[in-house]
Amino acid sequence: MATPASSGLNWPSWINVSVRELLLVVGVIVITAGISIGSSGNFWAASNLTNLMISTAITLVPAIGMTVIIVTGGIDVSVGSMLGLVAVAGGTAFEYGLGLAAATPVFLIAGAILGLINGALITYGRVPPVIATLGTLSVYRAAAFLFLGNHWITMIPPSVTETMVLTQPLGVPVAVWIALVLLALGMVFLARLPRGRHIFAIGNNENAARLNGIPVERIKLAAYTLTGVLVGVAALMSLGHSPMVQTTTGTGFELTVIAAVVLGGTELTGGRGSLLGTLLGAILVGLVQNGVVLLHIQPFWSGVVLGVIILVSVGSATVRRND
Amino acid sequence: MSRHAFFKRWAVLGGTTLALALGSSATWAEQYTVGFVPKLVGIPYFAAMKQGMDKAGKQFDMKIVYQGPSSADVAQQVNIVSSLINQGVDAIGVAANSPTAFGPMVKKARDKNIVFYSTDSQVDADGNQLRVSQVNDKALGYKVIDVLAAQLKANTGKTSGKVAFVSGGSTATNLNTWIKFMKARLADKYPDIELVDVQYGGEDVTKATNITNQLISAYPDLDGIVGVNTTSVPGAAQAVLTSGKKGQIAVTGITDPNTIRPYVMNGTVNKVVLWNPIDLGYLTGWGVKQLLEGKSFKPVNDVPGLGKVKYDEQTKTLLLGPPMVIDKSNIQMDF
Amino acid sequence: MNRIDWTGRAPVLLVISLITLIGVSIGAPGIWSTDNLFAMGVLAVEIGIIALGQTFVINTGGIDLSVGAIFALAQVVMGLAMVGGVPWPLAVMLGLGVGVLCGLVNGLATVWLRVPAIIVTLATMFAFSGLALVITSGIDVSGFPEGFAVLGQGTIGSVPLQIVAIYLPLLVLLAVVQWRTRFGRLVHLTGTNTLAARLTGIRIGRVQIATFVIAGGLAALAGAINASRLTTARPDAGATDNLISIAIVVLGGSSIFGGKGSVVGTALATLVIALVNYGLSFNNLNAIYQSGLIGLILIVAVLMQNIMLSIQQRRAAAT
Amino acid sequence: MASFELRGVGKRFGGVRALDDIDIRFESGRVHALLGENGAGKSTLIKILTGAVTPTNGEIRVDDTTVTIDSPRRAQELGIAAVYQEPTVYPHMTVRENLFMGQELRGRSGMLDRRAMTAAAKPLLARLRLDPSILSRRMSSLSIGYQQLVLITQALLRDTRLLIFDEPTSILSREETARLFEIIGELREAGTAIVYITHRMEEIHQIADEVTVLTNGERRGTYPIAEVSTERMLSLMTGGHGSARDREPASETVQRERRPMLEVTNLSVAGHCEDISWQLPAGCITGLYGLVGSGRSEAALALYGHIRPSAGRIQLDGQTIRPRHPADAIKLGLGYLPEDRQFQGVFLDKSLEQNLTSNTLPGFSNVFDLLDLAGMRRFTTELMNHYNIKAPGADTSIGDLSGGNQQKGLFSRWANLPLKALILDEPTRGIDVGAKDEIHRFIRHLADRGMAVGVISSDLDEVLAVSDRIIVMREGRIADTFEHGPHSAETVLASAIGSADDDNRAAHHDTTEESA
Repeated sequence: MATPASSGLNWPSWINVSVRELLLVVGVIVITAGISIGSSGNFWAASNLTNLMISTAITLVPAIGMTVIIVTGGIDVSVGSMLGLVAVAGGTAFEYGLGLAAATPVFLIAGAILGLINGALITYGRVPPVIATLGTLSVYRAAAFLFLGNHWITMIPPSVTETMVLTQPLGVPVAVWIALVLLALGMVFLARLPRGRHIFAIGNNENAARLNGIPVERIKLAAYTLTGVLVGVAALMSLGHSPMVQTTTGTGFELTVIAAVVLGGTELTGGRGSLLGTLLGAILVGLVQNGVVLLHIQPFWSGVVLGVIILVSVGSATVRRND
Repeated sequence: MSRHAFFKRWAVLGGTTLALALGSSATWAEQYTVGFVPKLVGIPYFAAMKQGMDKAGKQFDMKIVYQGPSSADVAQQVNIVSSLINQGVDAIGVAANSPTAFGPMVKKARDKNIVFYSTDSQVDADGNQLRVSQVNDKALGYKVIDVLAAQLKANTGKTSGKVAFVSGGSTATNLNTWIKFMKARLADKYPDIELVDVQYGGEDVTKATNITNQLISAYPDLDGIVGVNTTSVPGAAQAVLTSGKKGQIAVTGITDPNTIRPYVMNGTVNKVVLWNPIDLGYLTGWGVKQLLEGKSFKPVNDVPGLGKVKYDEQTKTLLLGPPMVIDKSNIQMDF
Repeated sequence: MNRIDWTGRAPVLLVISLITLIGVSIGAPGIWSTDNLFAMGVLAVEIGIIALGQTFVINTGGIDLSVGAIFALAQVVMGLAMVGGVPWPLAVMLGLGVGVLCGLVNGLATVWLRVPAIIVTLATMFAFSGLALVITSGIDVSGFPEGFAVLGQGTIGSVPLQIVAIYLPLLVLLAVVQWRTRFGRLVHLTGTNTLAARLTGIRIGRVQIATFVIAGGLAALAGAINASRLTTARPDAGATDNLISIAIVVLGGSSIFGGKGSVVGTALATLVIALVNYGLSFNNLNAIYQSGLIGLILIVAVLMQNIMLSIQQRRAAAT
Repeated sequence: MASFELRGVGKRFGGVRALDDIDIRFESGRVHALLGENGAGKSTLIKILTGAVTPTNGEIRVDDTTVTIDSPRRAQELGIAAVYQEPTVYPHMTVRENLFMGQELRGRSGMLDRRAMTAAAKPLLARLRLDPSILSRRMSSLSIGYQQLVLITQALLRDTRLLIFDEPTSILSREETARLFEIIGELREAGTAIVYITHRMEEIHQIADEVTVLTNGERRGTYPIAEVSTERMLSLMTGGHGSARDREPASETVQRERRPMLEVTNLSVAGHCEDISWQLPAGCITGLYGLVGSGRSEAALALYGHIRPSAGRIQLDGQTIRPRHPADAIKLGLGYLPEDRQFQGVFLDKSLEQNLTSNTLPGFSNVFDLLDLAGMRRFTTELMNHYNIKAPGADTSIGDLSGGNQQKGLFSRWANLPLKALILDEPTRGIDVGAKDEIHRFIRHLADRGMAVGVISSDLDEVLAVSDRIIVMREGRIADTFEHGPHSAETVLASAIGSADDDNRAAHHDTTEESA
């Protein structure tokens, strides 16, 4: 082979992955320490931790699906608009007087439908993932405008906030527990179940996967649909966090999610990635966005810092690869 | 894919385009057509303004064209204005996302004898023939601070403490003007109230919530938060609510009843300040009609349905009136 | 040859524009005036220039998510320079320099770090737009010298200057670069098969860096025209241009995987997008329908191409 | 007794007939060899059997029942598996995962049961003499030869009743090949039907029970192996225009002054080859023979500036060079034709003209970087004529050409440059006999022009046929150098595979220095 093969050391795969994750852990610790000192300890205020945890959870949940999609070699840039449209659907359900329990399926089903549309375009329509979801990014947003018009949904029942944010078993909000449970399920699924390994197989070598009888199209379709469902979950959480639906809800959210996954070491070329990394990536993104105000600086810096962190992170991965 | 499906796709696409195009085909009657470009569409505040303009349109026989960008983007606004000019409307107005970006468009409109006006958020250009202002910026800024001070006093028993502002877009002129006057009022009348930070959350309630949360953590002894635009007040209120500081941190600002209602009802927010955007739209409609008919404004005008409205000759500004305080008693207003 | 691929997306695009054209003209017959054409052109020029740069990046197999951020950063830099007293031509050069520099950063990071361009430019998108906000404290810059207005408001005869004096010459130049120069060849060869290109002695790194520099410089140029037209430089400008420029390039027949596409196709797609935007706007339809429709067109165009391909294959199989 | 039968099966791609009404029957307990040039329809046949393509017409019968194989999954269910020439693997996943992909063993909880999989794989690995420890290694850390063996293991693991080998030995060592034949023998005893596709006549006589010859999508005939001679098969296959094997080895006339042109001293590439020293004399073809994974290509790529050597000195025409990029190497007069045509060589949807001029563009551009398109066209047409590249025109996409014509195109790209030394990596891999002969002739012309030519090949026949001298590499080191003269295939092979004791290696190694 012409490309330099992996180093002669041949470490088992899990050690290789954990180097990246170790670096991320170090990054998280350093930034946390920096913010704690810079904010003279205010970082550790309960309300800040809750806020940080909730926003990380909102990023993390769709990022689980995004990791799966990226591992198959795809991408979904429409999650921001999806979140908006799902919130519109769910918010409308609330307006019709449905309670949290009754409205939850609306969020999940709406997410599933939108994800399914993405997946169908990509698998059966053979539209490249970036293009398909770039298209649905604007279509879903337009749909949200169409349904909502000039109206904002403000009458979200307080029970949403109550359940998602204010109920805190062991000091951790329910939304975060949900995210952690989903993450754990995802990790077990990806590492221990045949279907999970098939997802990696598709990203490694789609044709070989087909030859091995793996239903590539069905799995991809499922991955996009799953991401839609997870976006539904995130939409519900985000209504608990800030109970209002605007036509612009979720704008730019896709970038946060993709940044978290990329920071977590999942490679956009597919076939390699880890949910643990995604968790760390989501925390890192959350920290950066959280830190700026605590450090009493303008939020404009968060973009610069985030950009530099992504570059340093992927750059250090390259340096390690070369060693 | 079958041939049938092939044609169906075309039919759908073509149908959509045609339907969109035909559905709005303009009728060029002998009435004045007035264009209005809000900062952005899809938000209740400008929908309320549109309601008022439509009312004026019906009353004064004008056709109102309401068209705006999907985000508060001045480049998109300019594009829309350019299209309106070429459509040959009789008057064009904007609620400007940036005061300086319309200069060339104002000139172009004036060259074609199209009336140009601005409302809600003004345009800095010589050719701008009318500014319709919701309130005196100074009065509004002062009022908000007065409400805040009263609230602080109610909470802590004294008019002192630490406050923070959460604004919308950092580039929005009207918001920045109000912040300026709010700061001035603090310095003049309430030297014991310390402004610790000004942060920007855009037109996005989630961002406003996050930023307020962080403000609360960054300044553990914060006593009050002022939201400067419609989304930051509910965002701030939500953050105060979830951090369990209801009653400890005073939340007020500039927002509309529909948006803030849940927080007024649950007591997180007592009072906010606004004007009536429906009236603002109506006043704008009336003012434009006067210009179109070549009438000039008097220092005090009798506007049907609104009463006396002041006009400042020097800045060509119609002023709706004093700011309005919204609390539990009048929260049921629908805008 | 790198001509427009007439078996590909081009016919679909033509049909779409024809339908739009008919729909728009029925809706508002008044649209057929030179004023409207020029207004449409002015609208198309800025995103069109960005898309031209994006074409080169995509044709080498990359992608640039940061063009919108460069657009903003370059315009605020030149804006601040002008407000600070720098003569406007110099300030424009400075802005273009910033664009080129940003492109260089993108290119070097992509080549040196050997990381997919989409990640690098995602990072630099955050960084560049953050920088634009930081240096302006988030506030618009205005108050430019008279002369600067020529870029975005000048006319030649009655035709807007940026159409005849900037965009069209640029298009011709880049078309020549793409079809007739060695560099144009290298772009397409690199995009078709990067490894083969390297082994055949093409310095693919330099080609990639050059395309990012072109994209950066052109984004800055578009930023200058935009700032001149609006007499305002905004740190948050161009946020949607990243994705729209990619959509335009793909609509214009370029393969998102590289190696296929032409600037003329991109120009054609720009025209369609401008037509849809302006046409709907002229019919008083909200901007959100415009972007929704563009998304729809993008999906349908690629879908249609796939469907036509499979019909072709089936027909070929049947004979 | 299982049987797999095609009755009148045909396949068209567009207007092209890939396979024409084939009748063929594979039976359990028999090894059925398929013989044919590239494009003869062998791969289409495999694809039909494995469900990758559906036939346009005809009938497939398994155990005398008509079946439709519409998906790879269905093929698997019918017990059909294939081991392909190019390993189709999951590079970032472990060998265990590769082995069991799509057929994972689960524990009671439904989760993957690694221990059970290891247990199931171990006996098979042992049969292939593979160490069980490779189960946890990443596939990408294995050489291509190993990857191939893993794939054979994979086919064995599945309940396969019809096993297709698509030129499996082209990248295996002789030892591995012998092992494979043993395994094929065992499988045949156990009742598996085996289809064996190869170019190598000697292998057919070694293991096949019957042979079917295909040309142009048609079946030429099926013969019991005892009834058909190598010559007969060759003439059926080629329609009688001979093969590389029939050619005389290089003549003595070209052995002139032999000025060393490209000299490599103590070259190492981390993880691939170590301490390699050899030289390519001007006007001479040097065969670089070694098994895949012996570090040949990496050494060449390091010379060529594509990868960084970890140590060593390279001298071209007496001057020490240090190319950091292939472009540097070309400028210095050193060329390299890569081994993997599809991934490293061609620009697939681009025209012949774009492909053939890709490394001569500076010569066609003026100060404004403008290209002389007419000149390039002329140049391409000349190359096409000179190197007998059969294509409708210079505008034809290279992807539409046969493998042989593609390879001739790539070859012409290098042959026309004013190079001092050229290394050709597997210049005739996977192309038909006719084109192979032509390329061998062209290589000879290059040497006659005074160029130093190195031919890397794992095809011993090719090395013997084309080279003036042969360097043998083994496990990343130089094993032997054979100077011009009749080289017996036996000695060269023995050297490449190596004897058990490594002590000899140093002695072999010194040979290079002596010849320098």
